[in-house]
Amino acid sequence: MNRLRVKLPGLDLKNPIMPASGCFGFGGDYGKLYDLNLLGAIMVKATTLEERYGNETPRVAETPSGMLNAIGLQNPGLEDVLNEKLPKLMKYDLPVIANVAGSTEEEYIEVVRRISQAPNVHAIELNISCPNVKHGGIAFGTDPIVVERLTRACKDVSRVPLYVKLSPNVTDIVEIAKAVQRGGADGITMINTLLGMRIDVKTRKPILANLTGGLSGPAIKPVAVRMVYAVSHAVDLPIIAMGGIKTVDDVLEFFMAGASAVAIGTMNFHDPMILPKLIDQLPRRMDELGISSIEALIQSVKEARAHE
Amino acid sequence: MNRLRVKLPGLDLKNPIMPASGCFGFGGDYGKLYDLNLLGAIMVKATTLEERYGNETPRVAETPSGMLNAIGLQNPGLEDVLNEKLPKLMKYDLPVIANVAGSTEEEYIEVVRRISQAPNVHAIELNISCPNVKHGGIAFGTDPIVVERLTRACKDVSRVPLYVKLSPNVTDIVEIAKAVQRGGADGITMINTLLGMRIDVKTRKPILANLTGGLSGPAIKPVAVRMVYAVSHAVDLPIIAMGGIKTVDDVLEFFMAGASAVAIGTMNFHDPMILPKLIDQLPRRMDELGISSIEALIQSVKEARAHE
Amino acid sequence: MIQEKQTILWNKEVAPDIFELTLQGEMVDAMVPGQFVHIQVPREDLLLRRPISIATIDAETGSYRVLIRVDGEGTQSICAQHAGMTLDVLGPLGNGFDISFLNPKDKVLIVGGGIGVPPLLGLANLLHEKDIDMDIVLGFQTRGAIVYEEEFKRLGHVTITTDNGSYGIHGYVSTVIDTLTQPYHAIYACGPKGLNRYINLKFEDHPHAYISLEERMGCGIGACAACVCQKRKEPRENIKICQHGPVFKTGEVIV
Amino acid sequence: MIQEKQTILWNKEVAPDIFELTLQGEMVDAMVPGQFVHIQVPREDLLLRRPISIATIDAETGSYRVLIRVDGEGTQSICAQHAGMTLDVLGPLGNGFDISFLNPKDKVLIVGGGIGVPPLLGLANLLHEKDIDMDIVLGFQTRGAIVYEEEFKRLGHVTITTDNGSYGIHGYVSTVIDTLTQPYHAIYACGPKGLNRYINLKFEDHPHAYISLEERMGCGIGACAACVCQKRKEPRENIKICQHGPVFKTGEVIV
Ligand SMILES: Cc1cc2nc3c(=O)[nH]c(=O)nc-3n(C[C@H](O)[C@H](O)[C@H](O)COP(=O)(O)OP(=O)(O)OC[C@H]3O[C@@H](n4cnc5c(N)ncnc54)[C@H](O)[C@@H]3O)c2cc1C
Ligand SMILES: Cc1cc2nc3c(=O)[nH]c(=O)nc-3n(C[C@H](O)[C@H](O)[C@H](O)COP(=O)(O)OP(=O)(O)OC[C@H]3O[C@@H](n4cnc5c(N)ncnc54)[C@H](O)[C@@H]3O)c2cc1C
Ligand SMILES: Cc1cc2nc3c(=O)[nH]c(=O)nc-3n(C[C@H](O)[C@H](O)[C@H](O)COP(=O)(O)O)c2cc1C
Ligand SMILES: Cc1cc2nc3c(=O)[nH]c(=O)nc-3n(C[C@H](O)[C@H](O)[C@H](O)COP(=O)(O)O)c2cc1C
Ligand code: FES
Ligand code: FES
Repeated sequence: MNRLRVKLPGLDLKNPIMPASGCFGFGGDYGKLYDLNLLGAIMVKATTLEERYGNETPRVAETPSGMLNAIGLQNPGLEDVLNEKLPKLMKYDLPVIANVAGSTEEEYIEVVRRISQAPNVHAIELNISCPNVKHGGIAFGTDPIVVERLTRACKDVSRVPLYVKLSPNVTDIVEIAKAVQRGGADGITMINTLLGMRIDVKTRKPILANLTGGLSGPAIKPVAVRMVYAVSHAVDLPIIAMGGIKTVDDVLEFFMAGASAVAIGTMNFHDPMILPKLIDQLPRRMDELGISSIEALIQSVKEARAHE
Repeated sequence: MNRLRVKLPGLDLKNPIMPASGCFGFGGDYGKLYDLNLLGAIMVKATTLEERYGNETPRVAETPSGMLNAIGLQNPGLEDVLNEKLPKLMKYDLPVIANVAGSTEEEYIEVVRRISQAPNVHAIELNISCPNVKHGGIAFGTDPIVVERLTRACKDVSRVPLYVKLSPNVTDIVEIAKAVQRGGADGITMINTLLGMRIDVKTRKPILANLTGGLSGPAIKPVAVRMVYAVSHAVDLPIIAMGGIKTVDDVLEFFMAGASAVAIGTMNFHDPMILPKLIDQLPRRMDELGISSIEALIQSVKEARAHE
Repeated sequence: MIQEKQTILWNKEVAPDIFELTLQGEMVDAMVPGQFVHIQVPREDLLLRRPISIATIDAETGSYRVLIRVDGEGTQSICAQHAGMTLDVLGPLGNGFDISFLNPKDKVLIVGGGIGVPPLLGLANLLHEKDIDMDIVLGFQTRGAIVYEEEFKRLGHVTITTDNGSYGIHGYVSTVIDTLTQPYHAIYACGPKGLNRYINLKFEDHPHAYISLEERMGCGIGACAACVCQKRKEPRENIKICQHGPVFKTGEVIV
Repeated sequence: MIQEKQTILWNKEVAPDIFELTLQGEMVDAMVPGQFVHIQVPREDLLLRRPISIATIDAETGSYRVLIRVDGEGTQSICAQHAGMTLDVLGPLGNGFDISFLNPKDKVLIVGGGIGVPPLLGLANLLHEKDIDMDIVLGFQTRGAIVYEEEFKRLGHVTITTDNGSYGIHGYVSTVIDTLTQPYHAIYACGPKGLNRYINLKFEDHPHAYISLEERMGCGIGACAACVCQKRKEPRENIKICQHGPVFKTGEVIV
């Protein structure tokens, strides 16, 4: 028996650890550092209908235990992703979770419809929460009515299970999660980045060309844990959790908060070997903490809640 | 001329640096470490009408470049603050900013009315945003209509200028800031803590007895800077800014974001001498960056915006 | 109370994951046993200081010893510092043990558990100078975790218990203490919550029984209200352990 | 491309706030001049690695030199590490300078500015081995900031400029380059944005003119799209500096 195995809608994961969208491209050169088959899955960079050039540079800035990014959804567009990027990942035994973004409901629907037909795409991650896109991105993620409708529309056209990615930049994330559930999603991924800014005291101007950017990394972990905890109490959907994971204890902390799998973003930049390291360390730490399997842990968290 | 002097409603500050509410008690034993007269002002711990015992312990937890707290507004109540705590601060030449909290509008009004009459209270900081209080605290800070009404009601009874402290746990902080302005406040203080959680992987339970707590410290600085930047663009009130300040460059970053004074919370715990150190370092760093005075910096940031 | 950089004169792992550090600084002059220091973690991402009890005080060299158990990232980072390096220390903090009422030849019971043992050694040193008679009961999890046995043996009559029976008496300190009949002029205890709670109840009415408490701390100096415990008697009141403790009379607070 | 702990063999401040480090590691075998390494900051709260150009490569000892200017907290922390300590390094990254087309006695112009000078020394070493003739123009802010003058003098004809005229020719490198008439088989430049932009335009149509660019980076290996620059010609395209650069042909991208 594989103690690390987790089954989620559309995803039969050999382990519950994967790279987060946008932090791993479509594999980038990480495949030169280690065998990508080690990963539980791969969440690839957001795809839009047409090519996007993204924001001006600088696109990243450093913050205490975190970073800001304002990449701005740069991507080669749906056609290129379907014809070039996704086929390159076919050589791996690696379920792809396709991150989909758009400026209009129609764009979302079209991208979901077509990308969900790609042979190695096992699930969709609907990015309704990217804080760096001017055209509506933020509005999509913060209004429960819009979220529900968009979720349903995308679910209707998707050939594979649909996960919706939640933004933390809202007063009440539970309300959004409930809208996602009503819309018929198969799962939730959370959290995306917190809106932030850094100003260079020498130039007196924001460091990012886009002025603001998304805060990620360990700095936001407590916010992510709190939101995963709240959402997993309120809706009945599996959660793939992310937000500042750095250590194997962070991984387990998210499971205890209610997650069913985790993704790692920013820390790949700090330590490009972090994913294989965590996957390697996980069973040992589970032994120390008396956790027989990840599925058992997920189950026991659920049961503990039933008695709360 | 004092290069560090800043004049704000009710506050003629010898320098723009002060301790943030709840991180300095009513001076605590900091007065044993250095002369509190060095400070620009002091933001004291939240006062409620009756004594509050606060939450169970543990009340604090550590997070990457930050901490969580769930003190729960423990305070000896208005009478004791008026008769015992505030008089003890009389021996200093130190404007007191009294942080006021409550469970009901009536409680807020009563505390503001009476505490604003204390001789050394130069301003009120309305804490409508404490995330650790069950009774309504969070609702007060997130609904613009409630915020506007509460602000006006408190302003009406206050003998001294009224500052309202904003919560970052909202979808649109600018909307709240505008409500504060409409309510007639004299200034804004921001930000309070972000809602967060930590789970102990050994016990599988949240570390804080209160489950969730408020995240503070350098981790949240980019969120605070972004919000100060946004609010200072949208309303015409002076801002006393806080959120993760650790270095003299952080202090200046907040001025460049649009602040008119700053407060330091969490970092007092890390380095109890941080306030006098920053006050000491500020003029030197201003020299390096060609800043003649803090008032001039505030002015130049305003002017640069006029040309944006 | 001051904040200063202190030089590490000595750092040695004296038991698995337990390090003894000798620190040198000005504040040593003001220290009394039972007080603690608040040590900054030498890691930029960990902001909260770690409260650590003063074990023994050496006025002559202006140094003191602490015993630190590596429990998490902060204590690990502190214990990884080598002799010659410095630590940023705030202290001395808290009230310390009251011994003013004791006279030579008085009988005292000292009860320690695990990492609560170190501050009792400084206390025992002082009591020994005052020519006090000591019964010392120390509980540890296992044989490997035992510290300062020899030092204590020079100062009084020592009984060791281990939870797993690998050394001394099998069981908790209560196994021993429940058999003691001798009246003591004073009782001083420091250990895990269970031990403190036991002493707090057992010697509730003893006029000079003391326990030393632990709680997660922020400021360490009475400003943030992180570290409170509740008074036992009405009117209800919260007491700050960092400022009015960590040593309390039994029966004074709820453990 | 690998990630490894490298030992610091040498660390010295060679000019105010400019440190020369010699690092030893396996990846040295794979290095070519113009590539860079991505160095982890030895501070837990700073997550992003710092891209630093490989200056010179010593295959024999399996080591290479870098020159780092302390600009902020990260470079400060890196440069504060002593010889004997290790750094976590990812590399070698990027493409490096193309010299494959050059023949002995070819004439080459090398243009460096400030902290852009170091990678050109490694290049010049290689060109020297190939018996290439070099005109080397190096610009610095002031006399104090000059680095590697002696080393370059052994390899070619060196002209130094300083912005403030405190040494060599008063002015930017353009002051000198605008007076050069000799045709060069290749031109290699690395420096601040202004210098790169100047070379990019001045030698826009030169078939073998190269500039090395800088941009803020995340991953350093083509995954995050932080470090892009835009292709000069249509169709519009963004190129990742970390992966397809940092060396570009003039006229290829917009600086
Ligand atoms: C007055 C006092 C005296 C103490 N004396 C000693 C001593 O002499 N030797 C010794 O080894 N330990 C002592 N402790 C316990 C010691 O402070 C904790 O073990 C230590 O803070 C844990 O830090 P960490 O980095 O290992 O764990 P982490 O889990 O990384 O700590 C995270 C946060 O929780 C706090 N924390 C975790 N456990 C405790 C605890 N048991 N008590 C208080 N705070 C905690 C930490 O201070 C930190 O703020 C004392 C505690 C107090 C309150
Ligand atoms: C390909 C390449 C090669 C380089 N080679 C060298 C070299 O050989 N020697 C040298 O001294 N410097 C070199 N630099 C510049 C060096 O990377 C920056 O000076 C350094 O990253 C700044 O870090 P800091 O900690 O001093 O500043 P901080 O302000 O603390 O840096 C904060 C963040 O901004 C980034 N950043 C700040 N300035 C720059 C910059 N100019 N370029 C890229 N990122 C920046 C940092 O990497 C970090 O992510 C090179 C840059 C690139 C892109
Ligand atoms: C450089 C960068 C690019 C990102 N791009 C995307 C994206 O395209 N789509 C998306 O849904 N999230 C994107 N994210 C958010 C991450 O997937 C993740 O939700 C977030 O960074 C929190 O995880 P972390 O703290 O582990 O990085 C990006 C994050 C970073 C740092
Ligand atoms: C232990 C603690 C207690 C606090 N208590 C209060 C309070 O009573 N009232 C209030 O308005 N803010 C309170 N705050 C919030 C701070 O005043 C400040 O807004 C926040 O911590 C961000 O600043 P910092 O990052 O510098 O700590 C508290 C913060 C901490 C850490
Ligand atoms: S730790 Fe702040 S009051 Fe005790
Ligand atoms: S730094 Fe990530 S793509 Fe270049």
